[in-house]
Amino acid sequence: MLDAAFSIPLVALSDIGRVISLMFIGAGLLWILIRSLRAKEVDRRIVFLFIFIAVAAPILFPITFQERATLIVRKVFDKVESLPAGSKVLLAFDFDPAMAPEVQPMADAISRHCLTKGHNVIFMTLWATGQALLTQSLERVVKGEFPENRDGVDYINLGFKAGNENVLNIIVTDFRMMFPTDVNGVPLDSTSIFDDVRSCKDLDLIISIGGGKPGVKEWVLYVGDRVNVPMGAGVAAVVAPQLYPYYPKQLLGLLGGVKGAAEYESELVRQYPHLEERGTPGLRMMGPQTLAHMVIMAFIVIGNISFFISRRRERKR
Amino acid sequence: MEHFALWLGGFLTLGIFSFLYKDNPWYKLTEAIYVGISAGYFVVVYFWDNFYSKFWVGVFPHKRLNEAGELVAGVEPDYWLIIGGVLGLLMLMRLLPKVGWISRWPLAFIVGATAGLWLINYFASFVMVQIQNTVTPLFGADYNASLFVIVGNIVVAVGTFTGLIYFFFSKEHKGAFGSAARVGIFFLMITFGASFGYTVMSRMSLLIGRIDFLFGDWLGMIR
Amino acid sequence: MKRQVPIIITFLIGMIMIFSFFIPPLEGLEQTCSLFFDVIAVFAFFLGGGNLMRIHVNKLRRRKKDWGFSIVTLGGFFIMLAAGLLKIGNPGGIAASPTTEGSLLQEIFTYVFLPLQSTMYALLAFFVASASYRAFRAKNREATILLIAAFVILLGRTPFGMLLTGWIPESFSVLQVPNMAIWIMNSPNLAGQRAIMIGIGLGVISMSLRLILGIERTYLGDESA
Amino acid sequence: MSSHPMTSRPLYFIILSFLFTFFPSCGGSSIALAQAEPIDIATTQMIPDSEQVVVEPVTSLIAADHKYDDGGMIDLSWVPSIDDQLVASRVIGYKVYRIEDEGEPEMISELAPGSNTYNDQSVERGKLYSYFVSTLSINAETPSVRTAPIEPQREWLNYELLNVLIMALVLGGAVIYFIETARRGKKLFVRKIAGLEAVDEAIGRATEMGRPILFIPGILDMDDVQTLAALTILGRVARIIADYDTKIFMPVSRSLVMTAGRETIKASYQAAGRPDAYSDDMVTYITDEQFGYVAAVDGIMVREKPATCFLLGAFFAESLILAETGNSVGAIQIAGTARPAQLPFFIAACDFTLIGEELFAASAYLSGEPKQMGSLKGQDVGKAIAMAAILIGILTVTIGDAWNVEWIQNITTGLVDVFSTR
Repeated sequence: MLDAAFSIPLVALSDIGRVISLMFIGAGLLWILIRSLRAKEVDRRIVFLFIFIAVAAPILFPITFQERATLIVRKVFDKVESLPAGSKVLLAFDFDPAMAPEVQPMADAISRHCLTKGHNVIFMTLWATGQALLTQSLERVVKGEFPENRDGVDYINLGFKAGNENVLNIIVTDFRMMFPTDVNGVPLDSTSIFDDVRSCKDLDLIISIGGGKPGVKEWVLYVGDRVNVPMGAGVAAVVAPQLYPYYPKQLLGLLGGVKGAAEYESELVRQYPHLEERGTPGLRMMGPQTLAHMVIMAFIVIGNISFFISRRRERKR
Repeated sequence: MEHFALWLGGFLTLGIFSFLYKDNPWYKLTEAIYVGISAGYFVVVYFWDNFYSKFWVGVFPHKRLNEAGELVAGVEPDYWLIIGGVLGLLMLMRLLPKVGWISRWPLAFIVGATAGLWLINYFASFVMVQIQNTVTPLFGADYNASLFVIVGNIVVAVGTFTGLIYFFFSKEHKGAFGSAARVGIFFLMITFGASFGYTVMSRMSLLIGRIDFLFGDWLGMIR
Repeated sequence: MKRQVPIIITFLIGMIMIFSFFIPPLEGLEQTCSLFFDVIAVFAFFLGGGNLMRIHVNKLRRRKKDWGFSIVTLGGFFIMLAAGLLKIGNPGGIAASPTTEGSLLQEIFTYVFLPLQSTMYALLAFFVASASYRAFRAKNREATILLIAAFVILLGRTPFGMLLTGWIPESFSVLQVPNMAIWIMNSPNLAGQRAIMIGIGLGVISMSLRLILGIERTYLGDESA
Repeated sequence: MSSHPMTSRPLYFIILSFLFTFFPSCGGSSIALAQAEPIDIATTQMIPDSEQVVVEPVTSLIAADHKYDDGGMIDLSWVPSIDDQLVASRVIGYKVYRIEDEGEPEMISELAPGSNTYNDQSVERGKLYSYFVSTLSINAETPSVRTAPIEPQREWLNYELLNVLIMALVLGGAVIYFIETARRGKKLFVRKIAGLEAVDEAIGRATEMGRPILFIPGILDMDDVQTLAALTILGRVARIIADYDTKIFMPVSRSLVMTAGRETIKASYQAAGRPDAYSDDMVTYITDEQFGYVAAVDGIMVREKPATCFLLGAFFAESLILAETGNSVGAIQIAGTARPAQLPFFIAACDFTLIGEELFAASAYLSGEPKQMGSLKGQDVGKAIAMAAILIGILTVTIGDAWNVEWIQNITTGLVDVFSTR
């Protein structure tokens, strides 16, 4: 039963290393299961070994699991997917380097998705430390993968503005008052992307990615609640539980932690298989996480089986 | 140097991991290194941060050096700090067996300050705030909560209430009271199970980081 | 004198700290006290550091088991002391912060201390696994509940959760495992946390009062308690 | 307050001004209203630009002493300029100026459009301050009128926290009342706490096996209550250990805890009549660093193989590392902490766990003295109050919302006020 879990076409087995390590884990678990059917306890060092392999194998031979997006994530994906080409999407990069490993994969995946669909994307950040990360994503995803897209026409980078929620308070009615120019000093009036965008009201979708303050909560309170523009969000895993109450009314969907990023990536890759080679860091990080979780769950099941068997034997005596 | 640092890092990392198999000289060596340098590091940091920057510079501010290494004057000395210094010296009296008992005075000071401070802070933020937070309408503020939210609200209310019953010391857990306390324990157990499950993922990330170091940075096995 | 003075000190300081919460002119008292504490702690460090040295020197002198490792510990300790107190290799000289980038202290910190620290921390991943294997067993009703809650959350954080329950229609999406995990975190978990926190608050009040009123005095070395 | 013409001002202004003219110390604070004094200062110079955008000034500027502080804050509030609008606003922000003791105006803050309050936290008692706020357009600055000078006031009691004080006194009173009742000889019932019932057995087991007992008081210093709780428990435990003549070993990560731990164990041995059996080596300092300490304690556990481990106090991520290692050497483990995040790990890996409140109650429970037990009963009064408040609060807020009954809503408001902390 347990090794069956690993032979479901969950995994794209293409590499011998993967096959061997997965077979090792599967066969090992089976062996332990048989042993525990004879009511033998597993030495903790064997548990340690399994965890080590479960984490190391997917790192050495990248294993990605096919995630299926939960509703809360798919809502965001479907929104981006259903908007007509040329829609105006605002992406806020409200995070710092400490949070980046968790949320930057989301930001990249969403940017990639928007540009693939031909949306016009407006990038900005409320975090001084987010500026560098925004530039990073811009160089890598926007300029690197979509060289044909033109700055000011297909996308624009407004950069960082100090003032936290006050910035939101203003752009909700007028972008140009807070951002007379984009990050390069080009006046907004001279960019075609801002031709018919005066305030946040004129956007088609706002996605806030962050995990601190100012962040998603501020975007909801100062912008989302005041204008009738759908809002999506991506946050670090620890913050996610505090934001669930906003879903589905104030937030149309929410991506939480590496798992949220991985779910979005998987949905994206399923829709646009050619994007897979562009990198799926969320899915890649989920590999070891998932395998380790599965090993732990397998051990919990095995532990309980051996517990029940030994208890039954005791009763028989 | 870079190369040496990587190999040192690998050596120490494996030294700690070897403990998982069993205690061994390699682990003992890494442990000895770790204890020695970490204790030394903290002495140094405490000395400069607490003794020098807070105490010495506070009492003798003219001794302060600025970034450029010049003496800066003009800050008022804080003579209150001397009380702290005296208490600290009393602590050292332990080294003299005859008057060692006097070291209880600074201990008494610390215990009094800690007890008083935390008494009121825990009361305000652990008791008052939590009670206040629990008082929310069961059917949502604007009366349009979904069924699941309502169930959730009721669960929070019942769980907090029965959880408190579990902690009652002066009543035996018998009869209806006992059943309520049992419900309380169930809630506590859900809490513990859920928090445990929730943390597993972040703990795995730490290991992923170390294995990334071992196979990637150190051995260069990851592209 | 030996017995009464410490109890009086505890009582007075404790009472002052409690009431300073309500008296604005005393609002800085908390910081002052923690400053005092820091200073006392530095002096106490002579006792702690002294103890560390004494133990290892004794081990060395008496050639106790594993005495060789004591040399390593003492060596590491003194190297750090020298590096930090004399600020060896500090690009900013003696006036700079001891932890300046490039100083010997900081180099050792980065290349020796940090790998050790993060590896020790990473051991948790293994222990989380062995603890869940051992502890999550349906021994009785409480343990079963613990097991189920943990299992749902674990399942909710893997693709497995969605795979098993993804067929449940949208209108009942709450029954899908990942959503159930969210619900558990937000409702019963919150209730348990609150009950624990209120209990802790009350426990601290009662214990602190026992200390301040001198009913609890074992820590003072008062043998009559 | 000055007697400037106020006819053009709203009625409440006049009333307020009168109030503060005749009762300047009313409510322990004073309010300075903006005076209609024209001011000309260097900062208001207009840029000689043909297309200068002149905006209206802010109105109704009020500077008031911040209530219930030590006299270190002044609160400003105003009505924003009428040109400060959500759409097509000509206002790009505000500047707050302060004049100290009739000196030169000094710009203290720049604020975004839409702002209408500011807290000046850099004032001192004994000085007079007056303020004005100027409205900024793209190329001009329009100052408001100046407030009358105001001096920040110190208050001796924070009335906003009066409810906290009263509740604290009620709870503290309950604890003391039951301590006194118990002291006078009234028998008070306290239920069994499993983790503490096991202490005797755990120590006895170590004695039988001839192996030591390990006591870990958490990794925080004496300035944390959990460490204090651990030490009070240590006092009781060490007393039993001394009676049994078993070995106790206590590695610590803080020098002060080492000192306090030695005092505690020594006293317990003296109380047991065995001062000669005590040695300072029972308590050793290792290192202040969290994981360095853990590395060493793990080593101690596998080498000394303690029969019993006490893990009581403040623990962080190391909780599980210690508990699992202790378990692997076959020790009976009694753990306890008030950190909710670490409790699950202790529950999973230890034999007995003192959950939160039980940690603080433990030493009273172990002492068996009536007066200590009385304090536990006092705690229960607090729990009863909390439960009643939660029950009444949820019922009234739900019913009050549902049927919009005003008096029920008032109960809710009152209840929430009683438990508010600011």
